[in-house]
Amino acid sequence: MTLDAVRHLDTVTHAAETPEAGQPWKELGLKEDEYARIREILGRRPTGAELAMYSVMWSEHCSYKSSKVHLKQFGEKAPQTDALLVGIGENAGVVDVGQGYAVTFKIESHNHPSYIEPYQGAATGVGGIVRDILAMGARPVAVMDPLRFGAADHPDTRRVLPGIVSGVGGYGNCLGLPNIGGEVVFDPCYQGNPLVNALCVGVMKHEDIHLAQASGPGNKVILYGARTGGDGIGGVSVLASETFDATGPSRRPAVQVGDPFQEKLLIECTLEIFREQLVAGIQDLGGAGLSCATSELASAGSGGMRVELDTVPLRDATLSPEEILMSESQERMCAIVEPDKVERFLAICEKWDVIATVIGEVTEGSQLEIFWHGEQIVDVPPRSVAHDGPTYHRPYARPQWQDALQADDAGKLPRPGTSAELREQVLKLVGSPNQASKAWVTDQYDRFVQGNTVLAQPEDSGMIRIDEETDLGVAIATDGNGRFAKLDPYTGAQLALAEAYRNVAASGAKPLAISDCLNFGSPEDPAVMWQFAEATRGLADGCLQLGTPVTGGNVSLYNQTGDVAIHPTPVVAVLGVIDDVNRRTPMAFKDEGHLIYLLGDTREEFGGSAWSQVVHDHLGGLPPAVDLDRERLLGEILISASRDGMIDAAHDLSDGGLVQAVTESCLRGGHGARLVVPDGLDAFTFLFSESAGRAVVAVPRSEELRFTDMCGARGLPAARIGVIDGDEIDVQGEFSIPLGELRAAHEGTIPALLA
Amino acid sequence: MTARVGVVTFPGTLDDRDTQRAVRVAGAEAVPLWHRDKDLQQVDAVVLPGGFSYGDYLRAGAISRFSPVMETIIEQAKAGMPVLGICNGFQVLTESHLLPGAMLRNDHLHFVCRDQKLRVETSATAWTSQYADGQEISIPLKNIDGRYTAAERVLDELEAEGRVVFRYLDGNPNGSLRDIAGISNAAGNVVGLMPHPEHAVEPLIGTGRTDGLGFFTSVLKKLVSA
Amino acid sequence: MARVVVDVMLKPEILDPQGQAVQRALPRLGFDGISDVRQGKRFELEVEGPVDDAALARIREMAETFLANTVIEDFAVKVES
Amino acid sequence: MARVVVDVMLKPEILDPQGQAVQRALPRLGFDGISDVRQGKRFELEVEGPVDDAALARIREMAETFLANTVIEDFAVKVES
Ligand SMILES: Nc1ncnc2c1ncn2[C@@H]1O[C@H](COP(=O)(O)OP(=O)(O)O)[C@@H](O)[C@H]1O
Ligand SMILES: [Mg+2]
Repeated sequence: MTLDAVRHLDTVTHAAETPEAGQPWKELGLKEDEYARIREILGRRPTGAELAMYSVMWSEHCSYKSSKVHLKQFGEKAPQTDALLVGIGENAGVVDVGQGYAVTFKIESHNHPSYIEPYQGAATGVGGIVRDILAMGARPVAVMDPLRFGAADHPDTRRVLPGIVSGVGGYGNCLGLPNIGGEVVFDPCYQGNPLVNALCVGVMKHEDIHLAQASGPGNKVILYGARTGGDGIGGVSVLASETFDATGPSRRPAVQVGDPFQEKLLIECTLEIFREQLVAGIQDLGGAGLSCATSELASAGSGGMRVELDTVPLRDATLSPEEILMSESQERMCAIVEPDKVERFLAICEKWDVIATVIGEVTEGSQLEIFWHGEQIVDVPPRSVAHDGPTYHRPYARPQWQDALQADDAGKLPRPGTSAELREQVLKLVGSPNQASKAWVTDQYDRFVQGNTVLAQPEDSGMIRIDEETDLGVAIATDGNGRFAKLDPYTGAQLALAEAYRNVAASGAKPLAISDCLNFGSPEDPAVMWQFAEATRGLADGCLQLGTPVTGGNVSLYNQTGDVAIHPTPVVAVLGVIDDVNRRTPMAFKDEGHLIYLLGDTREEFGGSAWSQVVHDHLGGLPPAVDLDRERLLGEILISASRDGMIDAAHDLSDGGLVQAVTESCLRGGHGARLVVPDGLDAFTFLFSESAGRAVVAVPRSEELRFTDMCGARGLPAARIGVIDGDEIDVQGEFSIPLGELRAAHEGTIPALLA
Repeated sequence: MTARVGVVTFPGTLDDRDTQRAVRVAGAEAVPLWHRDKDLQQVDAVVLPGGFSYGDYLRAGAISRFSPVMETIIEQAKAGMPVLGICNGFQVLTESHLLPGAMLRNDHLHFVCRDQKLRVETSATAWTSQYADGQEISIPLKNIDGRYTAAERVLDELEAEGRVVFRYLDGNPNGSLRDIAGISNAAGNVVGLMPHPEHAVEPLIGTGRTDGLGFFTSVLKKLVSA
Repeated sequence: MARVVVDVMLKPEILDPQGQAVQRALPRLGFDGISDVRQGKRFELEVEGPVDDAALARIREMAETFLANTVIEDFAVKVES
Repeated sequence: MARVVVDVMLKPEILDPQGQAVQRALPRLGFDGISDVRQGKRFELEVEGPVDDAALARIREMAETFLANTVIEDFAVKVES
């Protein structure tokens, strides 16, 4: 659809005079009552530009209209904590990590664009979350990328996976942000809907926290960064046309091209601006572009703002005002600056070759007013755009099939009958795409840049030193298990939380807070809505119990092909602090003779397990039981043991169970293990069960007594299951597998699939 | 008086702060240099750090090479000042013709980040005197345009003159000709390499090895004894 | 054996950071009078057999589905004379 | 305003893994009969003023010193008709 350049400019006056003029609200995705509500708010019909703003800001993506009634629980059930300096509602939450430092982190999705244009979709996903973190006043210090793809051997995975991975790497590497972790999961349910979630973490001093608000009449509004272009404009083509055919125009996919070099300049420039304390408020431009930034800044401030849209630097001079307001061009920021600081602000931008323009100012009033060639085209209460979007109480219902799914118990699947079969299944498991080494992916990410990476993939969590003097550090892990969540979304969300929590604790850090990305199917399907409601309830309850507040996150809905939704996939990121990174606990078994202990209880739990998937292609039954008090105790033990030097390796147990964890620790350390099946367990359950709340640790003999005493006194089951020794994994009385054979199975799979 | 080592920041440079840290860990003073300034602030040596200057658009190092700071560095390098180019810095040095050859996209077409084993082929440069000839070290490697190439004649000349300074061991990570990881100019004051010594100077960080520290102590020794 | 060239360029409305970087560098190098630079890819294909309409149609399909992502790129197919 | 195109290709003796990767993928996608693929860069320059011999000479110099690295690449300058 082409833009009709001579179209009459729809000014506020014109809109007031032509109440009956037809408007394409439907084509822009608004419901009839939503359009009526806009007219009610304004007391007239909206102008084209106003309609553009409301339609993008009231979209599912920006307004959370289907999800916010459920997300409320994260605030209502928030645990008491002093750690949270800024909570949900800002660009990202901020956590106090001590010594005057604050950390901000958030996870977001870029699923749909990444399917259409894998490289750019993933790249701009990283770019967007980095700007969120920057906007809080923090220096971004690391990124992570939980990814999910269709079946590993599906031909389209060959297109999507390498594109997404090089997009994540191409952008993050070029920005100079170490990639310290993430996930790679394959499942046919993600075939047409890969999940690209991206996390960024940033560090600042308490006094450097910046908020997105525009106050102080007379303060200038400065747009800086890339020029605005015609990319990623969701529904603007609709607005630009006078007539609409019966079927409505097709929605152009919103794909943008990222420029990581520009973003790197934006980061350095912005940090220098922060250092000189030149901004009164700041906001990144992401979804909904200027519509979002201006309305949110004004709404969070005193309300009044006046913008001259003509001054926005353009890449394409033919853009209409509606298009400028809706453009999602990347690498842009918007700052509120006191008049006497503008000159210095612009000078710093010039130093970094960043284009910066004063586009307006904060006014006394309470309206957001936007002008185009001297004519007023927007006159709205900003809060009505940014915050008073619709709220839906969408119907939800436990799906009919849930009972049958849960009744299909994985415990009834045929188990290996002989030691030889057991051995074969171990090799199959550690070489299966989901359990195999992800080095093919992670070797494409710079994990060393900035010189502060203490731990990175494949360690349980990524750990970054944030103070060179005191060796203060933070650790983050992200986890999610769609198979568990499909079997039981409430428990599945808690298992994701528990796993990420356990990962952080295993590396020696104390978990403090979480961020989450909720990836689900269509909210218009009551079954999906039920999954969503259950997962958020599970997460909120879990966070309350673990004492880790939700600091922010993101919701991605409509991840489905036709009527078939992806598995409900809540992804949880847990942030922890470690006062001295020297006492971090790595996962590698590297000292022969050290004893291997299994912490926690092992039960016969195979529902949703990797074993059931790899060996039987089965999904059914119940996921492992969750005991968050036990998770907390396990965490405390792991942290104490690290602080007191009682362990020198730890690895959490999750998908694949014990044999997977021991294999990873052995391969990483280059040493084998001799294992003995503990009393009361059969070898199969010992090796493959996925009971939660467990970890393996390596204990030097000199520390054994102290360690077991501690576990005994605190009531945590600790079973001595073997010793680090030799160059094979030997399960007494069952089988042994040379490390070389394990390594070939574990490391060969992904490269072979993508070769 | 401590030696002053300049560390250049181009737009898009990433490892400048790490390199400054490495210089400090080695006991010298790190002096930040800005691409737009011709003035080198009386530094005794210069490091061009890694990163994606100008986004590596066009070709890695191609745009940075024309910056004002490079005018002076090219002049000073020819006059004997020690200059080290790491990764993107190496690419800038070849684009500036201070070192021969060129860098191409890795043969496997992917960015590669890994702990890389190298052999120090010669200790006779300003940046390697603290290593033994033939010493094996491991330092991080991370790049996508790291495939060193030059005409056969040039390669033969480099070999004959002992100017191949580092060679990849245990597998060539990018298809570089003759496993070349780093080279020097004829005088030995200008050295360029793809792997990152500045990421291997502290036991806790990165790979947990300090094999890269010798680069910085080498130049320090040379400057102090000069 | 004939050579067919496929040129792939970003669509005009799509940001071209590489072209921009080149353009911004030119004045500094003393080259003025270039008002815009776009950077794209050029594929040179050596075709076995005759380059008839059928072959060209196949190459166009290849460009459309593989060499270019038409969400963000345009392409042009030319037989090299 | 005239458009000048600069094509930059790796020299024939230099290994072109990008072109090779494309070529290897083609049969898998059902495209046969392409015996070689080389991938290079295409620059489209919008030139202000007339594209006379002097302008072309300047563009050739720009290609030689900047757009191409002649250690590894060849280039060709064409005025777009
Ligand atoms: N799943 C979630 N859990 C907690 N907070 C959420 C979640 N999804 C969104 N939020 C919060 O809602 C607010 C708006 O989200 P979003 O639109 O993604 O932020 P932004 O505009 O910065 O991109 C943010 O504060 C975000 O942290
Ligand atoms: Mg934001």
